[in-house]
Amino acid sequence: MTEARIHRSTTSKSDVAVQTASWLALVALLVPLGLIVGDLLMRGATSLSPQFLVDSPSKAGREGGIGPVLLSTLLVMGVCLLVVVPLGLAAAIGLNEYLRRGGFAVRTVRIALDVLAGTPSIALGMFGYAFFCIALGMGVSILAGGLTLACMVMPLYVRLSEQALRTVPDDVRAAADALALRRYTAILRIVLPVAAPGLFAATGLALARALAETAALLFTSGYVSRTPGSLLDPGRVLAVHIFDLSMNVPGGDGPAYATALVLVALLLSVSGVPRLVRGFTRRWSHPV
Amino acid sequence: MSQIDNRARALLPWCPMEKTAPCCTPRTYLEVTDLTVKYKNTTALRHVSIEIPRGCVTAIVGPSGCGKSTLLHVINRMTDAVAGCDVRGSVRLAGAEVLGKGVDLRMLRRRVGLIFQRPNPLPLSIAENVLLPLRDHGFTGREERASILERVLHEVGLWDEVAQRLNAPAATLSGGQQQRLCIARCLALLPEVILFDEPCSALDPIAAEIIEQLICRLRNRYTVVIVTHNLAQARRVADFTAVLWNREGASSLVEFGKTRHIFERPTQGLTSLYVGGVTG
Amino acid sequence: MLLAVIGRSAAVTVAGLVILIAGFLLLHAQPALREIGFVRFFADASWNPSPGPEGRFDIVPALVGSALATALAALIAVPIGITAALGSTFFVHRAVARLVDSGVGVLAGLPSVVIGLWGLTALVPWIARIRAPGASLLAAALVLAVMVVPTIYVASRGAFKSIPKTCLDGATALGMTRIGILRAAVLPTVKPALAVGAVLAITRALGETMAVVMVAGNVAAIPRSLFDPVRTLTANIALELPYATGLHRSALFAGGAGLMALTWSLVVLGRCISRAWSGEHND
Amino acid sequence: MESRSSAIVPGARLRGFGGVMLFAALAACARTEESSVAVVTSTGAAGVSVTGTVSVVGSSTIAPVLGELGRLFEAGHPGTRINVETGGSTRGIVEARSGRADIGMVSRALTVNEQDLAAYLVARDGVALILHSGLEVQSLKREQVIDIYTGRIDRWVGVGGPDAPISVIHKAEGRSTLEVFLDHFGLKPTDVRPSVVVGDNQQCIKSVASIPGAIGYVSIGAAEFAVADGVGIRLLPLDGICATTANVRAKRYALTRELNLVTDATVSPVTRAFIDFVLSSDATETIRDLYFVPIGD
Repeated sequence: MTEARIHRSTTSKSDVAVQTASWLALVALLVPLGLIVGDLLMRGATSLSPQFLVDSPSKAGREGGIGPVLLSTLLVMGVCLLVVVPLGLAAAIGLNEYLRRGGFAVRTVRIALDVLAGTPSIALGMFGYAFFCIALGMGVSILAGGLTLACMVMPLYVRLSEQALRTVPDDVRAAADALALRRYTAILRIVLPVAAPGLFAATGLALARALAETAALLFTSGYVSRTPGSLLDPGRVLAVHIFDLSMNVPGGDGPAYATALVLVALLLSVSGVPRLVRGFTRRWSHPV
Repeated sequence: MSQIDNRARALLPWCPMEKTAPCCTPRTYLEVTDLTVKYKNTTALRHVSIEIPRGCVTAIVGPSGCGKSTLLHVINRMTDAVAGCDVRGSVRLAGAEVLGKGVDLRMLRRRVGLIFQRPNPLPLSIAENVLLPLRDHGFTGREERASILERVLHEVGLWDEVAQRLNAPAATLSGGQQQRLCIARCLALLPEVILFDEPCSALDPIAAEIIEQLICRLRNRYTVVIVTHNLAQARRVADFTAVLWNREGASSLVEFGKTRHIFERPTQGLTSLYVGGVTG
Repeated sequence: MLLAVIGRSAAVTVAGLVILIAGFLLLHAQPALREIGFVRFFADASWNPSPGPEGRFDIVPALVGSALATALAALIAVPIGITAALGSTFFVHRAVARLVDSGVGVLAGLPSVVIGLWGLTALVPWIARIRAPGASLLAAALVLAVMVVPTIYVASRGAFKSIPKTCLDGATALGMTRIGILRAAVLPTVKPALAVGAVLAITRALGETMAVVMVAGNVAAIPRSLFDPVRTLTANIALELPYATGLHRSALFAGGAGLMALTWSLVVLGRCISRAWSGEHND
Repeated sequence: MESRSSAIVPGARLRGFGGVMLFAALAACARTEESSVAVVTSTGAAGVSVTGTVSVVGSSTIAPVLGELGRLFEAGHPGTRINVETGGSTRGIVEARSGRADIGMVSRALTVNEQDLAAYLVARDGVALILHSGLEVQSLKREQVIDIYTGRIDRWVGVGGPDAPISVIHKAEGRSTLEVFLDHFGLKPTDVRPSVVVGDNQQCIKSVASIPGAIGYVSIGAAEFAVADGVGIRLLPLDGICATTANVRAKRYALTRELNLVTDATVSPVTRAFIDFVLSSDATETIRDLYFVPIGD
């Protein structure tokens, strides 16, 4: 990463203009962030308490907490990860280790993943409703929601996992090749352990993406804010709860902000934890 | 009689050169015939033929970019993994064709080990670097593996240095130690031929000397091919030397023969210029 | 061997999802396409998709709504994102640049529903002070701009960072002004990357649902001013699908399929730009 | 993932199968505890022992009532679960007919084409015009409402109010409240010129409460509930009759509708038991608490 600054060599009017424009743009970029985060902290923190995390919502969410919503969220995410991680990892391994690089299959799958990544989440929600809820008979349920989310985060997870697999240095691969190790020995014992921190991070980011999603779940895992009794019950996730409170519940803004604060904290921690793991495992990785 | 000069002999007094019958009456073990290697747009090697004798150390020298490494990589088919690499001609190992379609690559690579320029231990512990390949190749006995581990580490002179920390990551070893570990894990698979691809060029002089001595100790028991751009090294360790040169956009063999002949009485003008340090 | 089979079939399965998704959307859109017909989606007088003979299925207001909101958002976000990236790469102190980078990271990570919540509770009331009710095209565009500006910033920052120092040094050695250096040494190289970033951002804006549905007012009519409400293609689905049945629902699926086709062509466009770019670089 | 593999069977009815996870068992325990307390207080249907899940889909107006009644029913009948989803009256009809839902909720009278379903009248409700509470407008004539909703009057000063713009809150297509409202005022869907389009009653109430100068129309039950909760809206009289549950009960208020439950021909025992409970006198109090008018009144 060669990063170069342009040093002030001459001062012309146009230079001043460019620099002013840059500063203005930076401010314009950070102001909404400041406003949103400020609102989030100020309005969210006032309604937040430990009790809020465990109580059931009452009066449509104006009072009580988000206990069942948290549980539903965890279950939907669990279903999502249970599908995404094995399938996505297998796909990444297939793309990176088995299919011929730059071959027709790899190119086709890449295009398909790009297209899938570009699909609006509401369209995926429609698909999930049509396919999982109706065609497969799961109904509006946590299972259907989790599977829909899995479709949504799959391209992201596959791409990040591929990147993680590619961090395995070429000379380590060459060593495995020269020793004529079986492909699966090389992958299971050498490639995956080296890529593990990256795979962790990929999981964290995929989870963050799934946690943030609302539109794909509106029609698939539903609005019901009760404690789900099984994976085939509907369940309301945090993001949908925020949507419902802010749109449909007079006086629901406070709890909506509190829920948003919880959601953002969760997001930051799932995308931050893998970074810590990576720090711990660095000393084991191959010096590159 | 000796293929190395006196200065080198003084440096490596334990080289069992004098007693080596095979080099006096060398039998060809690895036979490269009319080998042409093309990458997408370029020709790396053109019509190269060399007969590499059994139990000897054969050096391949030449200026950089003359296809020395390519030649090595063809021998144990590492070029298979390179997209757009087209290999023609024949490489025979103990009379059997290596380049054919039905060749068992696993068996070939076990019989023909390859040591890389940069030490590349697997990102595992020191012991696992030897044990994992053994397990993968079907050495099922735990005791057997342990004894092989100890034997090969002794053989590369690493045992005393690492016996106390066999479970430490291989990455914690020094560069020279890592390279010896790579050689050890290669020896563990009982190869017949060992290919060295500039094994010392990434190491400091002391570590390089240890590796050189090690290569000398491998003579007779293994057929060794070493690619090097270091002429003095070739002169010190090799029984035979091949000179490759890039001419008209592709490399070909200039001269091949006993090291002494190559360095003292080359038949080709280009060779004498190269070994004399005039060109290259 | 087993791993090879699993890996390959997983890759194919994942790719197959695209066909499955397109297939199911089209399957459910089919009754509408058959009974309403393609033309009426553009020729009907309004969007009043009640089942029965009185149904009107004019998708044009939603298309226009999506296009306007997206275009306005891009108009706001693209200059800000690119200029900010330019600033933090070349002009401001490294510490400031790092601060901005992490700030943008947080902004990019905010769920759309949270940005929508802020839009609904802070932005819309502000706009309502200028003109009631506040839920409007302007609110939708602003919220979308906030959502996609990180995409543009990150893409542009990457592009600017990849400019080799030698390139700039050469220009600086000539004693050029900053703007001259930017024009001569920077812009030509990064243009395609900036374009890809913008296309990516537009794709995202076009597909965004929650933030828009919360602030746009959702009236299915072509807006005459920034302060008029709009309904986007995505909002149309989010608002009506839960209650829709029969032909109405099928029409929504047709809208969803159309939306998907639009975004997919944008994805392909982005690929083409980056392919043309990398092709140029190889020569 | 047992439940997934079984879910691959197309069209299989799977509700109630999913209790494979540990948490499910835990949740069930928790509910049983709750209910063991509640059984004492719950009256009626005691001797009947039914288990299973009832899925209820449809009108968002009825959903809060059935949600509450579902909780009561579950408390009295351990091993049952009532899942209430909103989706509008029409979807209530469609899903009940197709068997995807056990019970459909329909907040209007059934049409001629819907007579194949068995309907159970649960309660009555009215539709009221609501205003932002800060607006100094006491009543609107029928013509004024029509003018406002068709955009001929766009400032409150036109109907004797302050000089402020009118924000017309309208509902999205497919809502039966919309149909009832338009029907009463003789409007066609295409005539309406809204400022904001919303989803259901709750969203309408919230929008009217948060936009000064807003007018909307919602279920009287939902509106009275909101007013009692301190939400900033005001119900407008219609044709001189105050929009109150009392006037709906007394059949004085004109803009009323039926709240129905519908089922197809096959009704499971647990569904039957739940419908019986909803129609029983045990449910009346709950219905009244939520500002709807039970049939008995």
